[in-house]
Amino acid sequence: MTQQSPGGAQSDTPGFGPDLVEVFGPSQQDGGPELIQLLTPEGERVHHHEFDQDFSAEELRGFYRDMVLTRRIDTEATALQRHGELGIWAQLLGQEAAQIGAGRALRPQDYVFPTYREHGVAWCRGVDPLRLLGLFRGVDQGGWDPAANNFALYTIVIGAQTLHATGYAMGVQRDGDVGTGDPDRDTAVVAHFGDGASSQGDVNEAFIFAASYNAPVVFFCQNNQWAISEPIERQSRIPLYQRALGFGFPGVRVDGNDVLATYAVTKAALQRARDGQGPTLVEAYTYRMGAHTTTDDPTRYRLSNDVESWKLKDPIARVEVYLRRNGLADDDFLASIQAEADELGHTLREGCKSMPDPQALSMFDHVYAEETDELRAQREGYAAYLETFEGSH
Amino acid sequence: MTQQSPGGAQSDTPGFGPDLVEVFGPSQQDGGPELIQLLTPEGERVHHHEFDQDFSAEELRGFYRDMVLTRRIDTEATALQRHGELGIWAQLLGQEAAQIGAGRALRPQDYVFPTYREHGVAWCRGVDPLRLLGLFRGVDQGGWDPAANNFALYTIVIGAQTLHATGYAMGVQRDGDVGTGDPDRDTAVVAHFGDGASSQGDVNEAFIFAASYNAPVVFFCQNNQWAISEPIERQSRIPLYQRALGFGFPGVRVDGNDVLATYAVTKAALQRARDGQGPTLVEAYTYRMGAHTTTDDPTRYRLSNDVESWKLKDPIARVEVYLRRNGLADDDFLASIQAEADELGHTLREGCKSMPDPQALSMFDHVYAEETDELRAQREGYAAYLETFEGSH
Amino acid sequence: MATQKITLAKGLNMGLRKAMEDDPKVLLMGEDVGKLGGVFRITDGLQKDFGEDRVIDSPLAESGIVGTAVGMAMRGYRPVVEIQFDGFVYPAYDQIVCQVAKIHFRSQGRVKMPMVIRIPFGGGIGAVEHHSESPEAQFAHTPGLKVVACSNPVDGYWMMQQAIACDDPVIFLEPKRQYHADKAELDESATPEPLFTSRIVRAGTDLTLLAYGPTVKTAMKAAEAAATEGRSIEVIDLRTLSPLDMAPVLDSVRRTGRAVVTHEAHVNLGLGAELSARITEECFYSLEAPVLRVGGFDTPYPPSRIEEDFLPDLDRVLDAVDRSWEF
Amino acid sequence: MATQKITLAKGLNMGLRKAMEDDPKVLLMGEDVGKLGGVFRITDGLQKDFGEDRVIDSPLAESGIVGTAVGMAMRGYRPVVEIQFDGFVYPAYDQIVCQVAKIHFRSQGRVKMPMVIRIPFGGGIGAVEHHSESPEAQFAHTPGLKVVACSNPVDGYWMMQQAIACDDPVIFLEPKRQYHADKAELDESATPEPLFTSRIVRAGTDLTLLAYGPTVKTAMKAAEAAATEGRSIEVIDLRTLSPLDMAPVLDSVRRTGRAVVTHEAHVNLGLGAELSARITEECFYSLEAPVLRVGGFDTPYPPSRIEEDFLPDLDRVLDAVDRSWEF
Ligand SMILES: Cc1ncc(C[n+]2csc(CCOP(=O)(O)OP(=O)(O)O)c2C)c(N)n1
Ligand SMILES: Cc1ncc(C[n+]2csc(CCOP(=O)(O)OP(=O)(O)O)c2C)c(N)n1
Ligand SMILES: [Mg+2]
Ligand SMILES: [Mg+2]
Repeated sequence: MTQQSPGGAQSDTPGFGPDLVEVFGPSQQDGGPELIQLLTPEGERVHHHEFDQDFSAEELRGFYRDMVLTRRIDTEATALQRHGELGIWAQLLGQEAAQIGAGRALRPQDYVFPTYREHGVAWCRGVDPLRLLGLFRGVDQGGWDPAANNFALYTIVIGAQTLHATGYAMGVQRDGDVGTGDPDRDTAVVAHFGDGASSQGDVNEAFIFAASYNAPVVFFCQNNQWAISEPIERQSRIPLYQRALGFGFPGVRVDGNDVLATYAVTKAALQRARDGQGPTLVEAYTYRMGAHTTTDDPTRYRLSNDVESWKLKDPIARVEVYLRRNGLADDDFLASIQAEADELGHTLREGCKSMPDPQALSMFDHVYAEETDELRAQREGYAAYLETFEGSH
Repeated sequence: MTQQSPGGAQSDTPGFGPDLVEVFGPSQQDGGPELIQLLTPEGERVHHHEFDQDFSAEELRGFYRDMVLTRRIDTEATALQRHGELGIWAQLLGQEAAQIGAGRALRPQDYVFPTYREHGVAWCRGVDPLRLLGLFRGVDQGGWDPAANNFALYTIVIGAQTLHATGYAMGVQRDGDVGTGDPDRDTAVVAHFGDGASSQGDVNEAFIFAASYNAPVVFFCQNNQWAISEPIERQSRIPLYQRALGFGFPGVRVDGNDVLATYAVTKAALQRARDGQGPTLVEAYTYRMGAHTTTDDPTRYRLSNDVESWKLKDPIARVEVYLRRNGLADDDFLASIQAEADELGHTLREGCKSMPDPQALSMFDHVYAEETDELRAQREGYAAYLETFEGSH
Repeated sequence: MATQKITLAKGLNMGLRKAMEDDPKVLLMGEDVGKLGGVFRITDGLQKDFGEDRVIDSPLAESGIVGTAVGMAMRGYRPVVEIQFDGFVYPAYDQIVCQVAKIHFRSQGRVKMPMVIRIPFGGGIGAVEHHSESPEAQFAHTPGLKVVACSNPVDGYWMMQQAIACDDPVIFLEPKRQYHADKAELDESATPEPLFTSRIVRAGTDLTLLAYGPTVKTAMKAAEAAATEGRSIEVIDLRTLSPLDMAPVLDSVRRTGRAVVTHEAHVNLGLGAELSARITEECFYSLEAPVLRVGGFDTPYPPSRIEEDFLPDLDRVLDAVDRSWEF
Repeated sequence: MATQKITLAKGLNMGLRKAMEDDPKVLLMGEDVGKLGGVFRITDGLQKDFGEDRVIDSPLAESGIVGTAVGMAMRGYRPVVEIQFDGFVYPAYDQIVCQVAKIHFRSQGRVKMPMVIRIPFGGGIGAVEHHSESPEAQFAHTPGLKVVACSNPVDGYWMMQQAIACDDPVIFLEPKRQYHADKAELDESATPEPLFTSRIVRAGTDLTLLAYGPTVKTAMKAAEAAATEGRSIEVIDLRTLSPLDMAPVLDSVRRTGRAVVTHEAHVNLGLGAELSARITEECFYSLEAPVLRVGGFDTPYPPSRIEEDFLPDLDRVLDAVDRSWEF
């Protein structure tokens, strides 16, 4: 093996100071000492010197509800895919806290650029989950109106949307919607992306543009440890949040399975952006409990042991323990959420199955805002062709 | 103006720690406290706790000679462009120390991937400067054999070559040519690029690949403060060498107008690579004294004051002062170098003017290693066409 | 309003200025477009007059430029981005073909993408590698993009404004060799033809010669030269490459029976291929000869000392005209 | 050696394995090509047998993959890179067209670039956006690249080895819909035809039907269906898209007088345009009808529920055959 392991044998060449790998050590299973946490896997409320905050019972129950419902969307969709109703599904199992924490921290005027797995954020934005299913069913490429919820369409080319978010944030600056002090006006933009995506040129260029213009954008990276079959170590040999330091803006690592911490940290990062203090990188340290998508087979590349140990850090379980232990939720409450989830599941199932296929000719629609004669002729030609079949049937 | 200046008004949102901008301050004219220097602009030898080393009189005179001759190549080429002998010329005026320091630190087996301005490094590698002129004259796209001097062709698409260097270094690893301890075998690769290029996705991806595979590559960035008309502040709001920290490998800033420091730092970075300790970013802090190229007009975008203040830091003058003051060079020596430079200038002038134009049909050569019938037919068709003119003349 | 004599560079500059005056949402972005006014000075003076927020010098990253422009368009701006030279558009290629071209379609028309991507293109300026290319075919092959090429100062002025006003993304190709070459009379009070139309720039009866951007001038010269030999050539400046405006082309070929296409891009899979296929399909029984193509050879752009051999010129166009005749 | 029945996926896998056994300089690189064996399992088992140094899982950056492969090739390796899906090749576009394609030319033949860029391409698998595209025309338009497309398991086996052995960069297109579709008999002791040749896969006398990659199967079915109506169609599997192997095509069209081209890529400026232009130029007096093209429409690839309407199918090919007849 020709590769040298980082932090290997020291030579006696003059020093460059220690590598960052040595300073921080390689990424650790437990997220390392820098992991910001407010609620432990055991459901214990812990305090943090900078990001601590109080949560009302209602807020806590709200987080719980959102996570349970989001998980139900995910399980339902997975089942629908198994039954042939969806072509594919990108599961979020295990990432509910990261997404609900990030989603709940938003204000209405903020704008979100998701990747393809942000079903929980979509939920928080009020996007009808059936619309998410439409994309994976193949009836459209995103059936929601981005402007209705300030939630852009899913982006499948990994990393591309981080530049869109940065540009949008530059637009926000030009509109004067940063640093006015008006909480209903000052606007932040969020770019979601994965640990794998962090290697794309686009993501790093987004860091550069955002830093250069001090754009009001929060880069929210869900480090779920995997990019399909590749572990995070292939993308970065130091904790990912530190990437931001190289571009001159702050990065933090938060326990992405802790909805409280994710909420608090994201909220603070968003406020920084709205105040005109520029970009922040938030690394939500979490784990992809399921397969990459329903067509993936993770047994080929990872140990079930790892998955087991992450099960103990389940984002929902810890909130449930906390709620119960502190008398903030009783059986009735939990049952009511379950009922709501069942109801949602049912709606999704029925809605999905009855989702009509698009018309063949719709593929000629919206290629341009101002249609061309060329394409109109192509549509008409194909329409006439299709009619020859109608006739013959 | 909607942009907020970095490090502006503090909000009372919970802390992310200070921005790096606040830690290090923005880029400073004098390079800041982190600038590694062994020879001051005034020609005083200073010491550095990590990168200090002794230089023999011969070495010092060698540096001087290389810089003077390199500058002469540059002035000659600039003049040739003015006289219409070159289409364009990318001047290195002011960057001689950065290039000679970096070039002299190489061992024969090392491999260099230049951008389009590394005439000094080419000189150190033994590339005939006339070959450099050929490219700018438009007779070829790089007339030297990369394998002959382990010096790749110039790359004009900025940043692209940093990935080539990284891949080459991965090849070196696979050949087992790192960390053997054999000084004639262990191999480092250097990627040259500019401050502007540091914003390209490719350069950042090169950082990622190099870190991920711990490849034996030195990223050598000549921060000459300008990317055509754009100042360095547009590309990075913190000192550029710190970019490396975000990727988990060391970065250093060296006085790029100090040939001794550049040499010492580059040598150490190369040795790190050869030893199998992975990549390093060296930022050579310098200044583009001339125009971007001979077609550029810098008076449109920068102050002559800045240029004047950098004149005081001339890379050649300080070595000359040092040599003289310490009795390491006398008038005869300096005169002999001048004579050599005149001779070189003459050779270049004559060589350039008599450089033949390529044959028109040569454009069909080397498109492929294994020529296609298609292209052969195209060549033959054009040859036949050209012959119809020969006949008519 | 009085007319004035302007170069193509000036026409483009005036067109940009007018568009910025008319619509505060128009932004310019690119490398060196600010203080320097662009390496070709097409944005000269605009940052001074419209400020740094509207004329934005960007970090040196083409994907970043186009990608952030996508976000600005989503926020309601109309970004006009400059790619410094044709050969440097490729780092932005992914953003252009996967995002810019598709977002309107992807969103079922909910998100518009009114962006102009200006590209100085073509050769003949004695430059080094990557500064003389003609990438139009690749963009024209991509549904969702519109592609136009101007050939003269007056078109530069009007087409720029029309492209900026268009709600679709437009790849705007500027023949850099012509920037400062010829002057033409501009009447700012005139009514321009629509953007996506081709134009007969010289009427003729014996052969249809199709050109765009830098080759329009060559085509006109060829027509003049042919006229001295008694051949009447109709020259069409295509102006729009996607969509193609086939009506005047087909009408012309039906009259003349012969067609030659010339462009600087490589012949193989260049616009000439598409034009040949369409013309042959539509005018099969009118054609006296196959459509002939005169373009850049299928080699990388060569060193500048032999670029004039690579580029189609008067003689090669006339040679094709002759060959068409001989069929 | 005994023959065996294999799928296209298996043929490619065996071809890669053979090439790696034959030449220790052959390296594979891409996303998930290691333990996972690629999302389509084309590199299945290769990392296990050849080690992590030769089968390299890369960071998620296509420009990085191709750009580092350039450097490896310069160091004497023969990198074979996998682009996970057609629609993800664009971040690497700049490295491919400005570097991979041009380094041999730029260096006057001093630096070879023996690289294979494997791209699973085409649609029909019910996937989401960017997973079903056909980017071949853009690469075929670029001098310096060679472009091939395989259509069956046996070609997959041989063409892969030949592409790796070729000293030029080869864009290797694999019709992903066929990966696990049909099996064919492979005889490893056979002598394959040269890489850059087209092949008549069904002889006929009345019309020449040109196809490659995924449409070869459609073309064969169309020929069968036409045969029941008494029409004899000659089907040519192009196999090589750049260079084109025109000799068998022209010979065929001279015999049949009619040609139809079918591919999944957009019709506008697709390979069909170039084939039409060349065939018309070379066979002008043999043609009974213009060359007709059946391809993907000039729209972005649509949602998968209607992708079969976008893709050329048996009926649309037969319709073009009919239209050719009616001319
Ligand atoms: C440019 C590009 N290359 C490759 C792919 C194929 N692909 C889809 S998801 C994925 C892994 C992404 O990993 P990560 O960014 O960590 O996100 P996650 O899936 O874990 O949420 C890959 C390689 C793609 N979508 N886009
Ligand atoms: C991809 C790409 N975009 C744009 C250009 C045009 N260009 C050539 S040099 C240059 C500035 C580069 O600045 P820097 O990297 O600082 O290097 P320097 O010229 O200062 O040595 C630009 C924009 C290019 N060559 N390549
Ligand atoms: Mg991941
Ligand atoms: Mg610079």
